[in-house]
Amino acid sequence: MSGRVVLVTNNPRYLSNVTSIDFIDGSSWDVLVKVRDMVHGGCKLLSHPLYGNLRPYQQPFRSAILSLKSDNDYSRVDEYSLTLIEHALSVYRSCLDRLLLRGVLPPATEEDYAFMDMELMKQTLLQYDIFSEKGV
Amino acid sequence: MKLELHKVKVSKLAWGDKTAVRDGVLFVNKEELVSMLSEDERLAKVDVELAMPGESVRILPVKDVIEPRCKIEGKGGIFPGMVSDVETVGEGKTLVLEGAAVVTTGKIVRFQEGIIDMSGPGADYCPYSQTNNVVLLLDPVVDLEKHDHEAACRLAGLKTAAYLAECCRDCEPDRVDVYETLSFRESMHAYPDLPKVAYLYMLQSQGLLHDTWVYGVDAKKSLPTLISPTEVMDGAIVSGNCVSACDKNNTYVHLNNPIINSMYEHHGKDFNFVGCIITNENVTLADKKRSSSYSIKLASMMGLDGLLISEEGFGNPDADLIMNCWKAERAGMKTTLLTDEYAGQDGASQSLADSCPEGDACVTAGNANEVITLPPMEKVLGYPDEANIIAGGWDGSLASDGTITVELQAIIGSTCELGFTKLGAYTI
Amino acid sequence: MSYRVVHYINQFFAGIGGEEKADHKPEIREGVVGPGMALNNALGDEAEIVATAICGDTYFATDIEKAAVEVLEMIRKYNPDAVVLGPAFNAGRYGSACGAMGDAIATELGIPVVSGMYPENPGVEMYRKSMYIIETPDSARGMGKAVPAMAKMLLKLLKGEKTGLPSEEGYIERGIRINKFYEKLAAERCVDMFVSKLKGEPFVTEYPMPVFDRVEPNLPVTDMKNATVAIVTSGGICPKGNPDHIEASSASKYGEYSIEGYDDLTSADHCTAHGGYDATYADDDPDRVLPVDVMREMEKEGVFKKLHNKFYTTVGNGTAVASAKKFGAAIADKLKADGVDAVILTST
Amino acid sequence: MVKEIERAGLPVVHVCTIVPISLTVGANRIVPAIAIPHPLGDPTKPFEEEKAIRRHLVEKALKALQTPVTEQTVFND
Repeated sequence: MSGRVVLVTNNPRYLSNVTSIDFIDGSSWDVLVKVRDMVHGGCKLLSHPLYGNLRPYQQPFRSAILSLKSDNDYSRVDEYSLTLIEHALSVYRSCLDRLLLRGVLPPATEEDYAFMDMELMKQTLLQYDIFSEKGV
Repeated sequence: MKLELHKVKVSKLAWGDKTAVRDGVLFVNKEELVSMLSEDERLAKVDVELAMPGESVRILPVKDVIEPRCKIEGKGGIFPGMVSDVETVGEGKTLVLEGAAVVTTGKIVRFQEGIIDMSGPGADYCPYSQTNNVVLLLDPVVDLEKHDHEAACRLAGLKTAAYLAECCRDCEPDRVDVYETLSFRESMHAYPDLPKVAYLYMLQSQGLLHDTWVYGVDAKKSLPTLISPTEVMDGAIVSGNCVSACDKNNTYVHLNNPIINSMYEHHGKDFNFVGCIITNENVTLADKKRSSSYSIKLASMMGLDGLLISEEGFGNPDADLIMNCWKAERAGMKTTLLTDEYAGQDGASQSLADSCPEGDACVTAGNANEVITLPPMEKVLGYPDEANIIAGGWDGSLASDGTITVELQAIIGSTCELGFTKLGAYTI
Repeated sequence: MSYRVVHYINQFFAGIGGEEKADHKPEIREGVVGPGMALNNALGDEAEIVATAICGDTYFATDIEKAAVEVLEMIRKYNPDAVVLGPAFNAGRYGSACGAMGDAIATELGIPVVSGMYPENPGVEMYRKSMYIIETPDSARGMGKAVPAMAKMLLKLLKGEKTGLPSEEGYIERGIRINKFYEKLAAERCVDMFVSKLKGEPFVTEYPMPVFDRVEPNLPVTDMKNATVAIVTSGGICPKGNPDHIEASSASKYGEYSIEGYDDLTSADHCTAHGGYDATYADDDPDRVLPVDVMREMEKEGVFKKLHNKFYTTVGNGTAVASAKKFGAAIADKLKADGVDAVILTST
Repeated sequence: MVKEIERAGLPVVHVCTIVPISLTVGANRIVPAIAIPHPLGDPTKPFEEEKAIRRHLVEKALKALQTPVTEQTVFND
C-alpha cells in the first residue's frame, strides 16, 4: 500500500487508538461530506461507507478509511470510491430530516453505537496499520 | 459423502424430570439445563422458558435461533470448532429434533437483536413463530466485555441445541432424509448433459459481532473456499451475528438452508449441483475485490455454467453481491440472486445500494422497511423496552399497552435472504 | 348516495382557448365541463362530477407551488371523495400540472386521485409515485380509450378494492414496491428462476435493476461560424446570492440567467448553489464550471457567431432523474425557441 | 438532462469529469474535464495557464459538436 491512510470519523472513541485520524466534530452527514470532498480530490476509499446494518437514523456515528492521494493529480478520481460515496450520500439525504445525531441518545446507548462503529472499522484499521490496541 | 438426517418430530414442549422426546413432546429438565449453562462464569444468571406456536408470547431481544442436532454416527461432532472438535463433518447420521428450536436472548448490542411473536400478525412473518422454542434468558456478569458476552450467548445456544438432541439420541426417527454428494472427480462427470452449477453462499462478516463462523474460523479472515452441503447441515456454519434481525441468517436457517434443499431437489433433473462456495462480506474494499475475484476464480476452476448467489444483510453487502454477480456473468456463468430490499416505508426508494445490468435474475425476500403493528402479548420473555432501540423500531415504537409498531426489519428472519419465507415484493 | 368527484382540466379542454389563453387564472365551476361529460358517463351511477377546476397551463407552470395551493383550496370547498386529473396525454405542462395537483391532493386531502397521460409526458416521471396514472395515447384522439379506464380505476379506489398490476389495470408503473406472500418459498422461487435462466427459457425477475435509456446522437453543427452556442450547467452556477434559491441538492427548479454584458464571471457576481462538491474553487472563479470568459473570447474571434445571452443552471446533486429530465426538456424547449444551434453542458 | 436536450434535436456536448457517469446518463458527445470541484479549471496552475487549459477544453467541445457520431463517443486528446 502506497501513500498515507487516514480515518475520517465523528466517533471520539477512536481518538485514543488511531494514529492517523481526521476527527469531525459533527454529524454522520458531515463525515460523509468530508469524505466526498476528499474523494473528489483524488483520495481513495478503503472501507465501504455504508458498513454495518443500520440506517442513517439508527446510528449517529460514521467513519471511513481513505488513502490520501500522493500528488495533485485530480484526474485520477477513483470511480468506485465516487460511486460508493455518492450513493451513501443519497441514502443519507433521503432521511436527512431524521438523522440520528450525537448527544441525543442516553449516554449508555450512544456508547453502544460508538463501540459498534469501532468494531466494524477495527479490522480495516489493523489491516492498514493505523490502529493501536494499547492507545496512542 | 452421504449424510442421513434422522428427524424426530417435536410438536410440543413440556418440563420434565428427564430431557427426552415422547410422543412428539420434548420434555426438558430445566434444572439440568440451567446448571449446565451456569458453568459459564461469564453468565451471572441463566433462565429457561418455553414458547410454543399459537401462544400469546413475545420474545425479544432475540440473538440467534438454533435447531437441536447431534451426531449419532460418523466423523466429528455437531457445530465443529464450537462445541465439538474441528474434525470434518457431513457424513454418517445426524439426529434432528425437527420442530424444536433454541432461542438465545440478551442485550448484547442492544439495537441489533430481534422480535419473535408466537401468535398474531407478526407470526405470519417469522419462521420461528412456527417452532417450539426453548428460550434462553442470559444475563452477563457486570461489565462483561461485549465480545465475551456475544461468545457466551452463542456458546450457550449451541450447547443447549447439542444437549437437547444428545438426550434424545436413541429416539426412533419419524423420517430419514438422505443427502449425498459425490467426490469432485465423480461429480464433474455425472449428468454430462446437464449444466454444472454451484451455490455461492455469502456470509456476513463485517466485523466483530457481525460475524459468521466456519468450523470455528471467523469467515472474515478466510479466503472463499469450498464446502459440501452436508457439512452445512452438521453445523459447520454458525451465526455470530448481532445485525438486523430480518435478514441475518440464523444458525437454524444455515442448518436447514432452503436453497441447498431446493437445489438438491433439482439436482440430476435440471442441473448438476456440484457444491457450495462460501465467501465473506467484509468492510474493507480490497477484501471485497479479493473475495469476489477469488470466488469466481474457484467457480471457473470448477468449470461451472451457473452460480446461484445469496446475500446476508444489506447496504455494504450489496456491493459484494453485485461484484460477485457481474464477475461471474463476465466469466461466462449465468447467475441468479437472492436478496431482500430496503425500499423505505413507502416502498418508493431504491431497494439495493448497488446494481449492475448483469443482475437480470433476482428474487427478493421482501421490503424490510414495511411497517407492521404487533398487538400486545400476554407474556413477554426478555425486555420489551428494547423495541424502542431495536433496528427497525424507533423511540415510541412501544406503546403503553404493549403494542409495538416496527418495520419488518425488527422481526427475526422475516426477509431471510436464504429464502426461508414466502415473502416477496412486486412493483405497482 | 354516489361519490363526489372533482375534475381538473386545463384552459384548452375547458374550451377557453389555446396557447393565447394559457395564463388563465384558476377557477372552479359547478358540474361538468368539456371531457367531464364523457367521464361522468363512464362513472355511471356510482360517482358524479360535482365540480370542474380549470387552470391555464402557463399560469400553473409559472409558479407550481402557488397554483397547486390555489386550486387545492377551490377543490377542498366541494368536499370531494376523489379527484380526476386530465387526461393530459402528451401535453408536458398540462401533465406536470395534473401531477402536481395529484401530489398535493394525495398529501393534503388523502383521497383517491387518478390521472391519465402518455408515458413520455414529463409529468409521469415526476409524479408517478404519488398517484395512479392511466396510460393514454399521445393525443386527445385517445380520449375514448382513456376515460373509461380512468373511471374504472377511480371507482376501484373509491370502493377500496384491491388494485392489480400495472399491466392488468392499465396504469403506468409507479415504481413502488409492495410486499406479498407468494405460494413458494423465496429459495424455491430463486432456484426455479435459476433453472429457467440456465435453460434459456423466459423468466421475470422479481427486482428489476435500474436501466438507462439512450437517445440517438443528433447531426453535428456544419457551420460553426454562423452558429449560436448556449452554455448549460448542472454545476449550480448562479448570480451571487442565489436569487431563486436553487436547492443545494435534490433541486426542484432550474435557473435562467442573462450573461448579457459579462465577459468573465467572478466571485463578485456569481457563485455556485451546488452542495455536492467542495464549492471553494467554483466560488473563487465560476468560469471553472461555466466557461463564460473563454466563450466570449472565442465569440469575439468569430469561432462561432454568438454566445447565447442566457445560461441555464441547475444542481445535479441528488436530483431525481425525473426532475433532471423535466429540466432538460424545458431548457431544450426554450433554447430551440431562441434559435440556439448547439449546446455545451458542463457538469462537475 | 443532457439526454433531453439531445432528444429535443439540439446537438449537445457533455463536458464532465467522470466519463462513466456521463455514459450512464446517456450523453453521446463527451469531453472529459479536469476535476469535480473545478471541471474547467485547475487552481494549482497560474491563472493564464489555467485559462489556456479551459480554452483547450472548450475548443475540444466545439470540435465534438462538429463531429458526426453514431454512438456514445468520448473525445480525448
